[in-house]
Amino acid sequence: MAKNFDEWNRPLKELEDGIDKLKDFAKKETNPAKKTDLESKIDELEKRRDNYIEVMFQRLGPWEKVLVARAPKRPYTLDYISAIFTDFVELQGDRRGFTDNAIIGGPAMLDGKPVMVVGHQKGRNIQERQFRNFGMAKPEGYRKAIRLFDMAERFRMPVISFVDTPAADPGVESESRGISEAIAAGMFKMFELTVPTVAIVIGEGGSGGAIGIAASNRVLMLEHSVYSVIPPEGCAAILWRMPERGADAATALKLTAEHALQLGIIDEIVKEPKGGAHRDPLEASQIVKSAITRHLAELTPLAPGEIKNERYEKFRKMGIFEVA
Amino acid sequence: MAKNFDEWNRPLKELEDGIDKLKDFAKKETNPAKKTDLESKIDELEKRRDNYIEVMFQRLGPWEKVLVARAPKRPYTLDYISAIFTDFVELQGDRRGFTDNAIIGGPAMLDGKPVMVVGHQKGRNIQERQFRNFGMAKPEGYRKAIRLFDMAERFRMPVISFVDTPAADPGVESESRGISEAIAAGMFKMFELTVPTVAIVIGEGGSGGAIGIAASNRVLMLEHSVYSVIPPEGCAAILWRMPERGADAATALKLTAEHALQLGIIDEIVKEPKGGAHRDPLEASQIVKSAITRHLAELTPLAPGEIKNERYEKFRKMGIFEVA
Amino acid sequence: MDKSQAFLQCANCKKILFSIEFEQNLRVCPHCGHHHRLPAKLRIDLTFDEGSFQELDTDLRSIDPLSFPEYEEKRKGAEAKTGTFDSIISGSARIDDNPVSIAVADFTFMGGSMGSVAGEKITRTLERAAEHGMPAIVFCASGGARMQEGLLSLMQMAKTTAAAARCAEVGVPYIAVFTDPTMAGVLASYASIADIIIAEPKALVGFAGARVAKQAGVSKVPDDFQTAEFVFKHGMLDRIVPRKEMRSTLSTLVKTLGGNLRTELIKEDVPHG
Amino acid sequence: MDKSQAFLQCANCKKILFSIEFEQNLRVCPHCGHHHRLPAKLRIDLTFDEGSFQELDTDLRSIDPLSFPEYEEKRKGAEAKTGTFDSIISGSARIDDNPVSIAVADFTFMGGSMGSVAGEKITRTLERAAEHGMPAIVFCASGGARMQEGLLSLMQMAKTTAAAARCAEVGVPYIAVFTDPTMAGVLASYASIADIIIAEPKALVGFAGARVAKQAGVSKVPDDFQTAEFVFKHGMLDRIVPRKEMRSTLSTLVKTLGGNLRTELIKEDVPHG
Ligand SMILES: [Zn+2]
Ligand SMILES: [Zn+2]
Repeated sequence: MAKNFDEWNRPLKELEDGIDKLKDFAKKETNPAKKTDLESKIDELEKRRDNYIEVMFQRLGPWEKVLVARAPKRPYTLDYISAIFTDFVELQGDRRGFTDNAIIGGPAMLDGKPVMVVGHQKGRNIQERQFRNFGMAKPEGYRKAIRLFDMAERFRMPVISFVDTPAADPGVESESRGISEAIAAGMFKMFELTVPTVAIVIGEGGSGGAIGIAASNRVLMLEHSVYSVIPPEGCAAILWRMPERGADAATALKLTAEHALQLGIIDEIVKEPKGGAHRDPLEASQIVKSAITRHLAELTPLAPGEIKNERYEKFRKMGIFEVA
Repeated sequence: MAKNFDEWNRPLKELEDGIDKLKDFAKKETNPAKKTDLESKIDELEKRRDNYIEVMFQRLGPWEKVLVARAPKRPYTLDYISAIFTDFVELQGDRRGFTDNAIIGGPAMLDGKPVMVVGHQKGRNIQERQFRNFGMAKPEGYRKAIRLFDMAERFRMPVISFVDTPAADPGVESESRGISEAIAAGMFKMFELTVPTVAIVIGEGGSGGAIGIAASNRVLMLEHSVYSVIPPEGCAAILWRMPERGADAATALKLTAEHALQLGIIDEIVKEPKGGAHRDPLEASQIVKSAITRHLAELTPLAPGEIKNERYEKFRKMGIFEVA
Repeated sequence: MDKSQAFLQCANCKKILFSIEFEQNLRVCPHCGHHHRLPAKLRIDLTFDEGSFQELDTDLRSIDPLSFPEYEEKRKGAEAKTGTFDSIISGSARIDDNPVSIAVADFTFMGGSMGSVAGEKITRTLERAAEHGMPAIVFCASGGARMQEGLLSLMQMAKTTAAAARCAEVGVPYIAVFTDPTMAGVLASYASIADIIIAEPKALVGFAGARVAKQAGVSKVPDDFQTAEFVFKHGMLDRIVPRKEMRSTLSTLVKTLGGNLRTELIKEDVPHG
Repeated sequence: MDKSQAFLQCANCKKILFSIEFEQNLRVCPHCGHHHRLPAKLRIDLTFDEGSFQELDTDLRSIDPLSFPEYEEKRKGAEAKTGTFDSIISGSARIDDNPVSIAVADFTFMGGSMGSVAGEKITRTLERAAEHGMPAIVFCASGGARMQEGLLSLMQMAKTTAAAARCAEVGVPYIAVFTDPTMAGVLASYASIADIIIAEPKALVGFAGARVAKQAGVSKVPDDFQTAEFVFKHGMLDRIVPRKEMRSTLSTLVKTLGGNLRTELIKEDVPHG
């Protein structure tokens, strides 16, 4: 089992590097016959690549989904925001003494209509990752989100949440400022809202850290994202005391979009471009945008009280048990 | 000018110590004639004492009011709570990472009816004073109060505030957690309430630190309490760069209950027992209780919206200016 | 601890205790004050008016929707050991004559973990409170969400929180009591958004379990980390209440905070015994 | 700084600046980026649509209700110096065509202190916003409450906060901009409870003025204490926005947050020019 995306993706990467090299040769080649030869070789390799991607992504296993969901080039919240909305102004601060950079948000326009956007934000390089605390929000992140939810309610703006976190921050600072309360209060506030709310899991939907901003009227998942009650490594550590058995835990946890849909947890699986969102972030954004606007269009005509009730009833039904 | 209450009170204290000594002698005295003699001496001194108190308290100057308001034996919030209410349960915590001991509060019963009580709390000895931060609340104090205000609104309980603080805490910690925001948010929340609110200044009504829990439908002041936009010493420091000219500043600031009533800031002056509340805390509590219940009785029949509007209109009128 | 024995040993201070004395002291060690865990039924007996408890939701049974490894066996084992069907007992009771909607967690049932059934019982407890205008009291004791039910467990966090929001909306007080331990997915949902939060002394209270935290690289922690005392100092609790004062504290709070309910909201069809 | 001179010196970096360049750069030092204070009228010109400002509340005059030592003289001096009657200019304007209710503080008038008149103008600004469904924008610059008006000044904190609560109640956005300095009674009232709070770089922002804090025994403070940057780090600001981006930032926020107002709430009798 591959440990991370890059390891898992290596064969494809090597194939593509090969194609790039041949293209370089072809560009420089002056002999027409050799050039044609190279070009047909490139064609063939590109077909092989497409085929490889086709096969590779046709039935990703749960652990492979985890790897793809964590892919370093996968589009993050700010990528979607810049592609989907206009007039985004990031707002900050919990107004209680702290700031957080793992949850971001602010008002924006979606096709000319005001919305409030909130989401986890990961970093791409080492400095960014540290700045974003690897997408693990502290209490102040959820408290900032709550402030934005309040504003959304006050100014009648729908709320769009982008979910992408391994988990909430588990450190001493977070415990001492009440990370549990912050997550619970995030959900609590979301259930009080009378404006439409739509959440989409774009990468990792990590446990309480995710649901704290995702108790929405509609919850969508990107095709290759994952949503889980516990990170697979943590589950493996508890179950078998072997964090390295994350792949087995991923299978047991049923953390894929297909499972979430079957279990009645999410409303829709949003297809990704061929080979995953990271291969075409702009196309991915357009698909995400159209899914969001479609769900908003369904919710917007409802009265405020109905919007709130619809959300309650949706979550009220969750759970599977027998009545003796 | 006396610097503090004990210095100002010394002549009275000496007189009373003398009376106590004579009483001791009288108790031990076996000779009936001498005993009678001592007793008449005591009588005379007690008359002198009563007369002294009468004169002393007939027209306390502003600075004397400051001294009395700060008297170490003056009843504090918890003294009033234990005398006026039953079933008080102190609630704590701002639910954001911090606790405060300079503002206390919780639900209680007032003549069998539920109320929410909030107030500043000072300490009487050095440990207590430090524990209570000299009655100077940090942001978490106001945030706890806001939590209690929220509960009062939710459970339809009138709010009673006891005001007794030199000022809000001005330290680095308080600045870094947003003491200004906390005070503003306290007032903001009070203006949102639709339950009756009554505040009473029992000692020092110190500036923003006071108004943060005193934006109430009715604001009362004990006869010898003070209420000021800035501590007199701070005012003197700014005006004359001489903090020791607090007495002059006290005069200039017009911080007595009489002035507050004249300026339309408060609704009623609550009389204190002869010689000040500290001479008879239980009687003081009974007077305070009857004032509170009287005002609550006026407010309780109003509809929630009226209660809120009445409060708005009351504060809306405050301010004195000319229209050209 | 086996009640049939005349003596037992305190797990905290290791001193030998007289069983009868220990029971009379509500299972609080008379030497060190350690609050030993209580079975749910005993907790109910000690807290609410005698004979007032009426259990509800007794027909709910967990199943194994994910076919999760060993879940069936573990749950069957817990059922056999505890004689109950899940980690929450719910119903109605009275405290000094005031009706309350209650739920009490049993840590001995799979670490008090919250799956679909526990979440449903908490939700119904809070919904009954909201509907009938009775204050809700929930005794928490849990390691967190039940990972064997995967996302379904995670969603119980949202569902129970939504029910708590209903209580708030209709003005019904909701009191949570944190007993040892109150952790993770339970702490991060219905437990932490109660109006009033009380803890028993020294109860373990925290978000990240030791193994998960270690996995995430958390190392040096304060001595009192994740104790009720730590959490109180950090503003997350209203009070730490010793067991012998718990009943009277809850009763007073029900009386004051629920004081305006009794005359206005309570309906005739309150489901209590 | 005297505009009539061709050159002037930056108070911060001491470098010599070309007056025309300095003005074109919105009085931000081209060398060190220091944001020099702006007179209220110039601020309005730089921020809102040309010619759109209509001043209101011009007939309010402070008096001396406490007969406070030297208040009359100080106020008369400030009037003579500034040519205005108090520390706040209020009215209506447009920003990229969207109507807004605005107030702008002038620090040169008695340190921007808030007495009865300033409090009344802020209150009317927020009330007009609430009544007519226009976003409110308030530029703050103040040392705090005006102690020469005693308790009347303290009550302006409550009054202005009440008006802000009205905006929140009817769903009208309220944006505060902290310019150098925003302190004490102003910070602890209407300034801090705006929906959106923006500051200019390096603006002094704090509760306790240096002399008051010293009097209270506060000594060692961090290097950036009470700067916009300190306050931002501590979660009290949404953004620090350089002067040249202020107009566009405010305009975008008015457009998004006020987006649903324009169609629903705005009435015909909006008092703008
Ligand atoms: Zn023991
Ligand atoms: Zn410069």
